[in-house]
Amino acid sequence: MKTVMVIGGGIAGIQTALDLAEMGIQVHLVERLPSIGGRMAQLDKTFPTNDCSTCILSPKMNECARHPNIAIHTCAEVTALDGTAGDFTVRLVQRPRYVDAAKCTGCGECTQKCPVKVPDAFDMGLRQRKAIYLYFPQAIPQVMTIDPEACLYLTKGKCGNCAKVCQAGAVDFAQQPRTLELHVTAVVVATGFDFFDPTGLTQFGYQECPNVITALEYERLISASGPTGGRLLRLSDGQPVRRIGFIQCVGSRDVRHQLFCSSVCCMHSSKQAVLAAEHDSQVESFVFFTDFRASGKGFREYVARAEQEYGVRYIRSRVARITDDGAHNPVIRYEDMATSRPAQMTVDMAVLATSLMPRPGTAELARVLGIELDSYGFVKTEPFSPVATSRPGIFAAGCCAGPFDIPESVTQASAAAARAARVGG
Amino acid sequence: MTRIGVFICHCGSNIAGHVDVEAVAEYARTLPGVVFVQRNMYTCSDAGLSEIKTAIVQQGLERVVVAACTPRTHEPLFRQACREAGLNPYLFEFVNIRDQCSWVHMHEPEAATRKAQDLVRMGVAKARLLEPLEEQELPVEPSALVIGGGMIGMTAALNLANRGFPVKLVEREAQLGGLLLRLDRLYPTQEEARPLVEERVAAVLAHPRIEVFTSAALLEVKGFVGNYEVTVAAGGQSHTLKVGAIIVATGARPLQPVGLYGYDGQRVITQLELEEVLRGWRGVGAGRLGTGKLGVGKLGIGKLGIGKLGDGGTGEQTDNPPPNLPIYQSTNLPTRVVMIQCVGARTPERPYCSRICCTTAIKNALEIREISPETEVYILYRDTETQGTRYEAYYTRARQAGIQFIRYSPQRPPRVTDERVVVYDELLGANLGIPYDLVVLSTPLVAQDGAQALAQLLKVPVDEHGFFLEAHAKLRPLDFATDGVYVAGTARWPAHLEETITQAYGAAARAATVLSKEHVVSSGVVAQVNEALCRGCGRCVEVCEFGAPVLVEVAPGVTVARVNPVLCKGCGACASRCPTGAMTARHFTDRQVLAMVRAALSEEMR
Amino acid sequence: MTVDFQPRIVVFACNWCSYAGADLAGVSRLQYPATTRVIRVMCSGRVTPGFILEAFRLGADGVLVTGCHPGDCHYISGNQNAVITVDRTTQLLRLLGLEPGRLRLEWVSAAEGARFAHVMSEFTEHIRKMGPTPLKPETCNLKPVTR
Amino acid sequence: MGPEEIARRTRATLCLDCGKCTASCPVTRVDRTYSPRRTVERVLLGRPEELIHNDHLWACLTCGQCTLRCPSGVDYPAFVVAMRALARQADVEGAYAHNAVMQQLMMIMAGPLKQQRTGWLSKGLRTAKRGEDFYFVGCLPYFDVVFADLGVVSTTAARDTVRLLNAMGITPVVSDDERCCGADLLLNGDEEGFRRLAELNVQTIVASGAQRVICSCPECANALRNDYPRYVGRLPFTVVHLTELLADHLDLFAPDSLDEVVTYQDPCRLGRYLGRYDEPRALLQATGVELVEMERSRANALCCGSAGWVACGRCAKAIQTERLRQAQATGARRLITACPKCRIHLSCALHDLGGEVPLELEDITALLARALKAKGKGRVTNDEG
Repeated sequence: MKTVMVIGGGIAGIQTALDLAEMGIQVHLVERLPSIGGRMAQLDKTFPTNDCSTCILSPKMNECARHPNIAIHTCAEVTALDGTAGDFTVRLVQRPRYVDAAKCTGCGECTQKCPVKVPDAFDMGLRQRKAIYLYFPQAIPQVMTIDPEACLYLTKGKCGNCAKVCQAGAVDFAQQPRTLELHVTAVVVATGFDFFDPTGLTQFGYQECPNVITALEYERLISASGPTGGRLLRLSDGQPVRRIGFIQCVGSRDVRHQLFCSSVCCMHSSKQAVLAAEHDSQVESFVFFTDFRASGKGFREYVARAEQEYGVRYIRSRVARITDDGAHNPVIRYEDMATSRPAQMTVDMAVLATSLMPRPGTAELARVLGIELDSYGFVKTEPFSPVATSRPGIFAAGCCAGPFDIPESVTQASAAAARAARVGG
Repeated sequence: MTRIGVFICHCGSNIAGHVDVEAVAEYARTLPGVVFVQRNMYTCSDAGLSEIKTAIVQQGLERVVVAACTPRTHEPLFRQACREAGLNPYLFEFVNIRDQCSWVHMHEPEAATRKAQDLVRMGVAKARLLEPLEEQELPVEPSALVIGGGMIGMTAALNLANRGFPVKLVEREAQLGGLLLRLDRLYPTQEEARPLVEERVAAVLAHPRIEVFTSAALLEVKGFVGNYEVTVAAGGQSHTLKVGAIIVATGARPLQPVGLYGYDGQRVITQLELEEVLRGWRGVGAGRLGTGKLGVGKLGIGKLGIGKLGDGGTGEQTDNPPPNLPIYQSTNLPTRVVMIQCVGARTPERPYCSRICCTTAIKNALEIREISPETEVYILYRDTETQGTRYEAYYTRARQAGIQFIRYSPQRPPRVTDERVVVYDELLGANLGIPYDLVVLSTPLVAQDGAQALAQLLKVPVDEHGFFLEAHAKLRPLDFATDGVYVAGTARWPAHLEETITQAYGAAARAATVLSKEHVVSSGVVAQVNEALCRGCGRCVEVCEFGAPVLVEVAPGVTVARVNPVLCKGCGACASRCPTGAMTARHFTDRQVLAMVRAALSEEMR
Repeated sequence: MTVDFQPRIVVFACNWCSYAGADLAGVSRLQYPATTRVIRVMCSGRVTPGFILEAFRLGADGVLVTGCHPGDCHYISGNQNAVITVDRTTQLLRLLGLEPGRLRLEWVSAAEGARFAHVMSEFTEHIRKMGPTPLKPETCNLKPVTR
Repeated sequence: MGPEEIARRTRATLCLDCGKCTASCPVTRVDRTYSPRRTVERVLLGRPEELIHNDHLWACLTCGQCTLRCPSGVDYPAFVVAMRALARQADVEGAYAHNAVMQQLMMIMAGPLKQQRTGWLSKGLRTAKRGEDFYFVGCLPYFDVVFADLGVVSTTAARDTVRLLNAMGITPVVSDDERCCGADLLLNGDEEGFRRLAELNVQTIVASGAQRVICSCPECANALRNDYPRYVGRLPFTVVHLTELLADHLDLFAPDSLDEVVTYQDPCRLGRYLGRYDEPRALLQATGVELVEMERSRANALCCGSAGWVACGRCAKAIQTERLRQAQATGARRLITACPKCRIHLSCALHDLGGEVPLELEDITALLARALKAKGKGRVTNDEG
């Protein structure tokens, strides 16, 4: 019986799992967080169709939850792998949710009564959540989780409101980490990426000027289901945004940080500018870029529309510095290529297109799985044997192997399914 | 009268906290046909589900209505419960009194309760008219057709064949290999192209489960997912193939820049022509694989083998390249080579970026420098399209190798004179005149001439540039809206070799999801035709995006629509477009929806 | 019009976007008036002029057709059919002498819980201003069309 | 009215079982399982519920061909319509066309709404609020919306009618308060709805002070003249069809103004019901057109294949196709209709045939308006409003 372990429940992992399951192959879908969905769940809309991300993602998430051939293991991480292609033994450690997933109906009664508030990671800390919480509204599984660092009962032995109000009796403070051992014929790594943290880069005034934010923060800001209900407001004073600067290559194509190009920023910044215009046609957007890379299907047409229909302006120049004018307005300093003279522009919000990075855990996971990384810390694959890692029987799909956009990740996911399905007889 | 059971969920206090569930239950009892009403703390819990099953059996329920949360997450659960108790799962109706009552009217319990009662009444009204629906099963032919015998088609074919599925591989040319056969080296590894292709060709030809048709033409495609019947003309006769899935891997061709930048095939040539030249310089004869045919005159720009018996592969070319090629004397190496990017691309008539030209130029530039380190190479570009890790590094490597990159803007494009290429350097803000021995034009990949015809055969769409149009740009890049047909490689869009190989595997996986099943199963929620009422006007065929309804002649001069339940997605557009009422959207029939409308507005129940 | 007039509004919602948007409004506990009754259809393209007119004939004060944003349709182009349907029906309402403003087509995505709630509140207010429909079941033939 | 009563009143009890009806029925020629005789038989044998639950109840076009030939003078259409009313009481209805939108409109018109249905009026047309003559337009403005995708503009007939009336020196009343005549509701067995529409229309007409109602739609004319009295009593006004009126004014048309070959579709209501075969023909000839008759014409004319916006399926299409082929066979390039519904049904079939039959359909009013002698007032301005 072929069984494949897919590590990572983002769109790549979901697609691999669904393809394999539809081939009649058993799948263990392992997710570190309390819900599958990954980065795509945090996006508002997606280029070049401006499709609502949730609309197209959540049916696939539900499909995973429903599929008889897919077992989802959330809050779980791989700690050991032995054996060879066709016959791997994997050890998983599953952190306690402190909620019995079988009993919890996701009704949310508990969150109403929980007294603790902490920044919501899913919303990039732009909103507060409770210590017992649903990772996000469309979370799969639709099950609550208790944050052990924040929970009063788990930290101080006080409160326990959630347990009191839960008619399903699902709260279980006694839960302990579980270890699972799985036998699988192949493994697909789809652990995705992390965004470069621009905090260190004082040149862009991130965290000095409250209206300099990262692309992902912007994504949550503009999302209809986000902290502002999709209203585009300045973090400093809650005023509507009128002028936005989109700064490309923050951390990318830079010998001091990432040598590589993050592939998706030119397009997702264009999309974010278009969304701004869709929210309020008065908003002016400026995209500062080095080389404008838009070679995907329909991308150039999209950018043309952004320019002509939405009045997005593209400025070929690498931004040197962003400062705060004292009124929390970011001042963007760059070279005006036409005159070769320094120029500056004051906006009321600057959005940093930070590079897509290998996730922090990637090196450790690579060690556990015994696979090589490339010089950038992404999972290493070979150009003409795509999605294959250095270890037979283990494949990689999506942004764990480099910066890719969603269609490429989905394509790799299916490819990984095809190759994983081959392993073991 | 139909026996209806209503189950009302408290959802802890999520519903019960804001809606008077007792009152809702009492009201439900008064509704015609309702013979059993029960409240549950959590209807979706094991306890709740088993209570439903018990009631179905003990109360002889013929319909089940659950008033709880949302069908989008919980409907499968309750349908399963009905199925397990021997009730057709489509005799279940969901009423959402949580997301649409208790949670959104928390501060007006009376109104919320009244609304809950209305919604239950509406649900019961529909439930009364629900029909048992059957899910149809049709057997799947566990073999695949791959159209296109290039690297992509071969890779997909091998993966499927190795998984045990018989594969029919159709190639319009006389031999397998495709465009890659004409390449000298591959980026970013600079390895030779031939060995990679040869190895694939050998594997394909040797594979017991792959049947290869060369110089072949596709004549006809009939059927649907799992059950296609394809007619192929090859070797002077026609073959009928039964396959369950189809992969389109027909590739693309580079634009011939006739009339651009003084293209003459002599001193001004294309990147693809340069590949041949480089072989010459390296003294590598274009001999292996019997590639004598591979003169520049036949740069893979024949048209797809579609047409009458026998003419596969011999289609004439659309834009004829200049005569007596190839050209550049392999003896004297050039001192200066100028490459111009975006020739015929990112223009008004061809607004797209062809993705691979920058990396191709870099590759050939690096090769020139390797063969003849003295030669200066200039690349005149607009944007370097070298995204990601590999290609950005590749771009860096090119600059380290001393290749000159000069950016030009479309407002001031380069000019090619007899002695020099004149280009306005954006960054210098000045004109440069570069003397040259050879100018190489980077032209975009364009759709195969036969793509349109093939698309019509397969009943799948192409985009405005003639590339095949996938079902969804984001999440279904390799699927067509038509089930069972998939696309990979440059037939879809220009892509790096690495990406196209990935797509080949991906498409193989998508096809395998069909081929691995014994049956394709239709949902019960599909459209159905009352043939006595059908005029055969074809409006349903027009409106359907999935080719589910087709017109069939049932008697001389009498055509009616028939719906293939396997292809139908149950959206009901055909039913709303049908002029005679012959088309019914099952599970959302006019009667059922109208009954809900009526129940929403009037207490009186009919 | 007095505020205690509670409009009766029939809402057709497509399964994939708008109904999901309603769910999100619920999960997010966004409050809106209890004046609407949602009827789920697989696609906004399923809605016919007959459905809408039946609602008005039987005394609906307003009818909302909601679907996926253009380009988002789960069935590729179903929502384009909804545009035609609503446009035709609007013309018919004009002829019949019923304010066309009582019928509206709105796009609500699965991520737009807030938008769903807003549309419900805003349309309710809009209808409140227009006042009750002159049509009541008893004033027309009560016998409903069943097919 | 019970089944026996119906049988008696419609003379069905006198049926000789001769089968002439079946042999005459255009539906039977397509659907061999359908027989008017057996339909009657069922009821006579005391098994009305069998008929009520059988689709055959809705198959009848009420074209009247059988009745015209029946040796016992059985009024089969009246029989069917009455039985449909019974069926409706038992919650059984036919398969309505166009998602029942026409039925919805008719029933809503039976309500209190103040319609805005006279938007089709265009410059140069003389109409009044009160007066001797009431022009009963019918549902043409609604057809324009519902059948937009057929490319049929029905209100042209309304404008042309007013032009013709003006040319006769008549300034007709045109009212927003006019309702659907209700004929189709009656055909669907909805007597209640029909009665309400009849009452409202009579009120409107009386209120306008009109002595005479002029209809351009034969269905309206027949409903008002023959059905209204049965439901709302004697009418305080007379009802005429436009062609009846125009027949006395042939001099309005220049004898040689039109030089083309046309053929003419006798509408069931104008022909077999109102017995007007000669007037439309006289009018056509007055314009100079050459009229060539179809294989079946006048009392034998073939129905346009659909009535009451119900059961408009395969059978309807077959009949319509046959009729169009007959028209094509005459070699005429235009098929002239005198009923807006015939025009719609036949256009629909033309659309289905996808250009197979190269025919143009034109309403008789349009043709006549084209042939009007140019006079100062009411001149032909060929605007579509």
